[in-house]
Amino acid sequence: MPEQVLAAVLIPLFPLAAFVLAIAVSRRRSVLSAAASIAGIGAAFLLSLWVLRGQVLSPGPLQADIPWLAAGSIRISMGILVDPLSSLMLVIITAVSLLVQVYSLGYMKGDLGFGRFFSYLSLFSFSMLTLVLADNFILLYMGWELVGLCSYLLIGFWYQKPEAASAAKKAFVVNRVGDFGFLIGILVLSILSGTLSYGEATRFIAGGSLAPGQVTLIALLLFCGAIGKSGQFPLHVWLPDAMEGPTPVSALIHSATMVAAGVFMVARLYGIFMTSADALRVIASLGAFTAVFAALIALAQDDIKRILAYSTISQLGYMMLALGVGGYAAGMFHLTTHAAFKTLLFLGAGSVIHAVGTNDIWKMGGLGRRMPVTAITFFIAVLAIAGIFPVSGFWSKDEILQAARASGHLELYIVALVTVFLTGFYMARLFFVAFAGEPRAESHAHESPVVMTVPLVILGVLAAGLGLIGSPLLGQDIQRFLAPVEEHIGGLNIAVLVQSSALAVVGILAAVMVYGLRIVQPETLRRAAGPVYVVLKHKFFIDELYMALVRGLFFTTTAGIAWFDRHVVDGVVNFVGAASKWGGDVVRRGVTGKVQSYALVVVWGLAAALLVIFL
Amino acid sequence: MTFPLLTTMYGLPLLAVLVIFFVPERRALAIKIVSLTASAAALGLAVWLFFAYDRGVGGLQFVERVPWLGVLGVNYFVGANGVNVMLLLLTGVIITAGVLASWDVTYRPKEFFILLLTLTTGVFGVFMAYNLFLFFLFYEVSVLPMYLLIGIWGTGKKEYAAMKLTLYLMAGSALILAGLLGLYFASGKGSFDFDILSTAAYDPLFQRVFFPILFVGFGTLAALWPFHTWSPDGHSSAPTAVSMLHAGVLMKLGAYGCLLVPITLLPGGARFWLPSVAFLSVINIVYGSLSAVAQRDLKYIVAYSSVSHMGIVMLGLASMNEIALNGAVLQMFSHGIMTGLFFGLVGMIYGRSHTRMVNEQGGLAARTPALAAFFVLTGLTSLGLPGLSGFPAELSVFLGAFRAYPVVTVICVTGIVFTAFYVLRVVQRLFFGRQFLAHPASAQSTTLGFGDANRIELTALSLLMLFILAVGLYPLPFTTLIGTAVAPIAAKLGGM
Amino acid sequence: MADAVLFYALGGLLLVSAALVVTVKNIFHAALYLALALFVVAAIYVTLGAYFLAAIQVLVYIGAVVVLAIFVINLTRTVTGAPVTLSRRWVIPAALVSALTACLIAVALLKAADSSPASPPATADATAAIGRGLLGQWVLPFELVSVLLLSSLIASIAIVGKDREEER
Amino acid sequence: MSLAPWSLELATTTLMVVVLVVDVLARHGKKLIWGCYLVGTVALLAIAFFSRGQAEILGGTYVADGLSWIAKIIIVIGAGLTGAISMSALSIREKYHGAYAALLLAASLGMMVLVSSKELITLFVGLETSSVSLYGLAAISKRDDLSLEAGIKYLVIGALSSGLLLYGLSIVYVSTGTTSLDAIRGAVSARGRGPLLTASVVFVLLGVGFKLSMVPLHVWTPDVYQGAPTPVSAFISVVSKSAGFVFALRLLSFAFADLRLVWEPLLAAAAVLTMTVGNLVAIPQKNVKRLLAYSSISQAGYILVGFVGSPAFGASAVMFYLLVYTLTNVAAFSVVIAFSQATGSDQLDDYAGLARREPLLALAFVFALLSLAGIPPLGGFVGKFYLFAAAMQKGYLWLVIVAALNSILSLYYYLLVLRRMYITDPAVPAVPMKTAFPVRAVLLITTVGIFWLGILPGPVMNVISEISARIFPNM
Amino acid sequence: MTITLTHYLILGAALFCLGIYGAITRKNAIGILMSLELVFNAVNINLVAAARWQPDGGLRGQLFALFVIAAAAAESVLGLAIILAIYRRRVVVNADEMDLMKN
Repeated sequence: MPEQVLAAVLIPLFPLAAFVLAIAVSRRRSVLSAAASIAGIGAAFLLSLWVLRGQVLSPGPLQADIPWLAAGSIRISMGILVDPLSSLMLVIITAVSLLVQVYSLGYMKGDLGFGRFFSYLSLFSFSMLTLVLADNFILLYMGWELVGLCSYLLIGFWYQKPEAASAAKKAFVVNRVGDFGFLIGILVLSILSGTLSYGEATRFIAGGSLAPGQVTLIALLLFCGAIGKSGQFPLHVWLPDAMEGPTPVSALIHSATMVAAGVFMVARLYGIFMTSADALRVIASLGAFTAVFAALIALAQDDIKRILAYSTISQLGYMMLALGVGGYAAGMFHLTTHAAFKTLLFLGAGSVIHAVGTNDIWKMGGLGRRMPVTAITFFIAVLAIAGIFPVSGFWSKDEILQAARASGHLELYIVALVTVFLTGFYMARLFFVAFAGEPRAESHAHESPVVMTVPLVILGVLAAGLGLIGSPLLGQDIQRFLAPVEEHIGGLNIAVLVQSSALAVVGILAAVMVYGLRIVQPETLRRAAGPVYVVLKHKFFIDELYMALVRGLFFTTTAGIAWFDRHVVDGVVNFVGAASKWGGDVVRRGVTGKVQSYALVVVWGLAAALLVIFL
Repeated sequence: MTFPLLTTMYGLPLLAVLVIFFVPERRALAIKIVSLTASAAALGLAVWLFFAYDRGVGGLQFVERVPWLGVLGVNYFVGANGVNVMLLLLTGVIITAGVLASWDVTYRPKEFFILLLTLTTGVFGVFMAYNLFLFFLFYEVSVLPMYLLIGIWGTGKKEYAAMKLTLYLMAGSALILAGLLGLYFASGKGSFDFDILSTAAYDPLFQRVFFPILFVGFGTLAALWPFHTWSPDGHSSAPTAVSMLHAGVLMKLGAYGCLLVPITLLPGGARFWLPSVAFLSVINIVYGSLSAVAQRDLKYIVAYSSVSHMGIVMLGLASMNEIALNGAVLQMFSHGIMTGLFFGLVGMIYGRSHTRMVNEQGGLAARTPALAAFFVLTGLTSLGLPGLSGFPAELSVFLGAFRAYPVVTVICVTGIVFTAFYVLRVVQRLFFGRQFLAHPASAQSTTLGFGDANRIELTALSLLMLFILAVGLYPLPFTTLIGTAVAPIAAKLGGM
Repeated sequence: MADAVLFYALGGLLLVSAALVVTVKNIFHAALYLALALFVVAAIYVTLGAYFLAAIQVLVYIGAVVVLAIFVINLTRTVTGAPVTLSRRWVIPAALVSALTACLIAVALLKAADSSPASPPATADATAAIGRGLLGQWVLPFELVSVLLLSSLIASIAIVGKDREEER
Repeated sequence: MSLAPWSLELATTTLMVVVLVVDVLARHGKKLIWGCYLVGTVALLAIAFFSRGQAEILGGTYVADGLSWIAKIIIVIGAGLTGAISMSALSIREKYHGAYAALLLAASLGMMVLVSSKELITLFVGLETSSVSLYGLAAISKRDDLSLEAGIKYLVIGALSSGLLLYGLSIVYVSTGTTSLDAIRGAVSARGRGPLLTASVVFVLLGVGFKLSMVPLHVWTPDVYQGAPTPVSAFISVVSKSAGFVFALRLLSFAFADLRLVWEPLLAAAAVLTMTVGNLVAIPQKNVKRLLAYSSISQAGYILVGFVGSPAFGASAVMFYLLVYTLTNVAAFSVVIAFSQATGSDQLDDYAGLARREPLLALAFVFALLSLAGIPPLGGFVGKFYLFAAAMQKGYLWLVIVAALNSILSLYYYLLVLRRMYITDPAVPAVPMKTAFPVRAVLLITTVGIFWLGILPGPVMNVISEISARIFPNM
Repeated sequence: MTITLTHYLILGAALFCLGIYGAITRKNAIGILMSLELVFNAVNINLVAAARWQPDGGLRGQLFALFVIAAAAAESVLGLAIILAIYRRRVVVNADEMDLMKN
């Protein structure tokens, strides 16, 4: 086994070991839990870097597996696949995890579930690393489900908060809906192609062995999983609610890593998706729609974490759009930069919440002066997400826009541009409302401790500079690394660049006018928007619609079935019992105790028997 | 003569019954220790069997065959193939955990443990008998003690439930009896030995007539829709250990019977009827999980979830190929352990809060973190989370079933969504959120005044969880073992 | 021809008296009609050449059974005085079912009538043969009948015998 | 070793005389009478056991064959066990114990003749001897209105069924001109099924049905079981029924073998009715003896199921079941006797909490009831399996299913008894009861027997199936 | 017109059915017993008549009839004894009042 593979196997095992240790001591020595967890992820991070280095030096898939389940003709192995894509993901995940865990030392300090928190984080790291390393659908699905579990556990971390418990359940169940399609997709694929390994399946499908309709079906079913996990419309509803979890969790799981798993999955199976133009079109359209849809909702939200959540949904839509229009490398590039700046945003938000104890941006204000590190890093992140030259988001977003443009789907490109504008607007709104202006009198906000600010700074640097690895000015290394054979790697398209930058700047300026300089009062704007504001504020009433469906349709159905079971199916059973008793009673009453009646019965029996015989 | 391993396995609980018979009732601890020793020893034998079974050779091993009733062609014939090994292991685990979970039985402990171990004897026997007469004998022995176990130590409308369960299952066994006799005479071999019967060539019409008789007979015990309604009532009224044993092992006994007798012996009938069974199993899975959603009583929820999960077993059986059969057997094992855990946990919760209604208590996790953790893990097993035993089992079933019945399987997979829904809803209501406990009588709620699982409870739970993790993390030894037994069946069915 | 006249006469008388036994209201009268019916049966035995049987019939039935019945009727007089001794409740079903049975038996008999031999063989008095049979092949039932009668007696005595203690 | 075919009958008669003489000489000395009786029945059992063989006497009218051997063993066992439970439990005056014992022996004697005879007249006299003695036994508790009423009902229905049987036999005689079963068998197979023989089958079937408690001849059963002294009920339910079945085997399966097409469907129908009526009416019963009566009606139904099976297989199944049933029902009635002796009650509701009060007695009852329900590993299970197998061999799938479902119905009311004993709390403070030694001994013997026939019935089965193979060769 | 065996058998059948009718409709228990005697006599008519038509002189039929008479007598005696005992205790002779046990 090459050393790289061995290292890759060890990468998820370190956090797993850390998890076991951490959960074991979580109640008595929670500090030890945290230490184990950070040590585990740190080791994994170093190994990941080493593996990435190996891949950079000599790219090429490396594999290893052990048999895991054998039933009939099905042989399922636990196998890993190390290639540029997975090695990049390893580094992203371990890096973000490490930073978030360090940050959590400060953020979660004093919490009763301190040890438990870290053990869950370790479990998450293990699951996520497994997911990206998998070389077959089953292991992918396992990692997929396990990260879902961790998400569930961490959203519901403060389980005594009813909202948290409810949000955790919602997240899991909504994801399950997507996974339903995902699993069916795997089943269909395994039956049609006879394999569960990526490599074989991709070769099989790319080889044209299946009818186009079949490929599209498989691709779309698999995509269902991504819809759920990456919060694409219409299964995006869980992600904003997931913000009930501790903020580091939101940063790690619900922005940078887990929710990107859907994007990763599509990228990982790009060989399959590429075979079906129809599927790609669906992905692109849905991605674009989600991007603008979530951005619109974000305009009207007041909860800092929810705004960020919708922005995450929007950005994930972006990535999907990229993949859908053939921008494989662009999508992954954006995933990478997004991991950096979105984590930064969340950690920054966490820092703010930690300081002011509320999520409502209108209750903040003027924090810039009280929390300079947080404010500055946050501002970098805002620039990044808005796509302002030269921070990271600018480069990756540009790549996506170029890919959309190049694909010929003009409508998608326009939607993407609109999103750029909206993004600039709502992010600026967030920043200016929270950090600018006068501090609230009653606020005693202060800068967070060092363990929290150091990760902020590191992430700030990354958010600012990470884009350079994909910049067309500097050779687009990451694109070449990920997709060495891809024909089109967009160069510098000035037109696109100008259009998007202009829109982003306009968006930000518009927000500054309203929320920063108060040239137009926010209240006025709100009133002007009227019903539009109401719709946006209520997130297009999607949650209400789902609740109505669940209450009206689902619960009615289940209650109906339960009734049917009790009264019809079981009713028949009880009826048989009652009928026996009743029959016994009837015959019993016929037994009069008078010997003449007995004789009569006998003789009737005689007559009946004779009658039967002679007729 | 070699050591009669299998006879010893069911002989141990039987011996314990005889010993307990002579122990005075007031020495409850002695009774419990005897029971625990016997069941743990049986478990030990089962584990040993698991490792000693030669997977390379396959087939029936550890065979004991002694002439018994020559006139009827009945031999004392026990043996174990891969499936038996799994199910014997399951039985050993569940009964050991069950005895531990019954440690707090103080009302008439002597009779309780006598009946419990009698039941165990029967279950062990069924899983090793290879003469159909012997099989049927053990089958009935394992059903009947349930009546008193539920009737005396149960809760709620226990007498109704006990009677319904017993009669319903016995009605199933009436069909089985008719079916077995039919096989005996139709084979023309004059023997009830399974291996001899399986060499007979049965007339196609005979197969079509007798397959449903036998399948429904056994299917009743496996809660095949619409013959499942004994299960919610029975389980909800039964004492903890009995629910564990019943849902954990006895329902498997029905599924095992379906596999052993109608499917293996009447492949022609199987090919004709199993598509209909697949249809019923859809109902089991979806209808079961939807019914579970509407329940408020924890035990009803678990019982309906069992109905749903047994549907997966049935789907696997109905798919006629090795993958699905393998998955079905693995699911039997997995569901057995899982539902044992579920009922054990419900019993422990009930023992503390004295209510099983989901809406009458909440936030228990703060007081009982260990119970909560086990409950969550068990729930996750039930919704098929990877890493836990439910996943490889359900996956194999779905992989296999999809080849046979794609549309049906797609509908069945929706069950995983509904299962997630009700399991997590229960977890949420019961363990999360604000702590409270409503007393139905006084309509007042108080804070919780009880503690977490004690050491004995933890032992029972951990024992079960160990197997859930073992199967979930590394199913290969299990599936290989099962494969040795189901491959010939699949070949006989000519499945894909 | 004379046979026929005799048969119809005796048969008619038998049926009439039997009908009276089962329908007459007074139980005492019924007993008397029973005696008459049994006597007619004995006469029929005679016409069939079963002289020994006829004698036994008269001795045992009329001489013992009917007498005993009349005796018991007298002993239970206080109640039997009541005239209505037929149970109306069962008359119609009983009549129906008896008639039905009779018809069905008759059907069977008439169906089989063709195969029955027309005229009987020459008669020989079977009395001696009966005696030989009772002490030969049928000695076991003959002996057993004594046990039968004995147990009937033992039981009757045990049941009707008066207990002294009881009377005291 | 093989004794003369009449030795058992002679010995029984002798014992009866001895009992009567002791009764007279010892001035109704109860203990002495029962001492003689029990010692005597043990001797009878030895004689019965050793008179296995194949012999014919009296011109083939009387035989000793396997069927009669088994039947006689059952009869003697039944008589012995009944005697044992009678001696302490009988509620009649001491001075009638002699008559009672003599009647028991006379009834047994009659049945012995019944099962051995191959000739209608002998058969009939044997039948009447047993019947009349049983009528007397049923009514013997003369200070009890119920006993007397049971006696008269038993007698009236018995006489009526005798009339039916005799009428059938007279038609047989009319059409075949003979009374020997062998000759009848020959004549039937030569002549085929004419209308007369067909009609006679109906009458004979009903006449036989009286002893079996077959519907519609079951009408007497509940009242007689309830009213008669309990040991007598036990005796009637097991010994008389067993003899009746052997009688039916001889008459139907053997003599009327070629009329099988006529009686088999009738019997199958009767089996269904018998089981179902018995079980249905047993459900609402409140009196334990009445419950057992209806249960024994349904048991007859199960035996009839085996009866319709192929002759050899069916006969061995019937014989085996009768053996089991004898032990089982004696056990059940012994519990009833023990209970009513201690509490004076036969009401089921009074059995509440028996398991707490007298665990062993309750356990014995459980075993008996479960054996009746056909639950393994008790004898009833093997027996019922055997019976149903016999029917199945003939392809009576529907009948087997109906019968098996009927067992479920029966399980219902047996479980209701269990419920009272084990689940319901006693209404009165649970005082331990005193059970007489003989009853306890009988319970022990029968319970051991029930288990023995359930777990190791092999040898018994082998003997029985050999016997029936010889009596019904190549059938 | 010759009298055949069938004539006697018809006569027997008629008597049999009359007896049955009586057994059901008679209220008095003694009456029921008397009706049953008619049944036995019907049987005997069959037997004796059949014996008359047998080529072997009909020994068996007559013997059978003889034993039937004996048995009938024994039954009657016992039946009357029981009726008398019931009468003594309860002053009841009507069979339909002897229904202490029912259902």
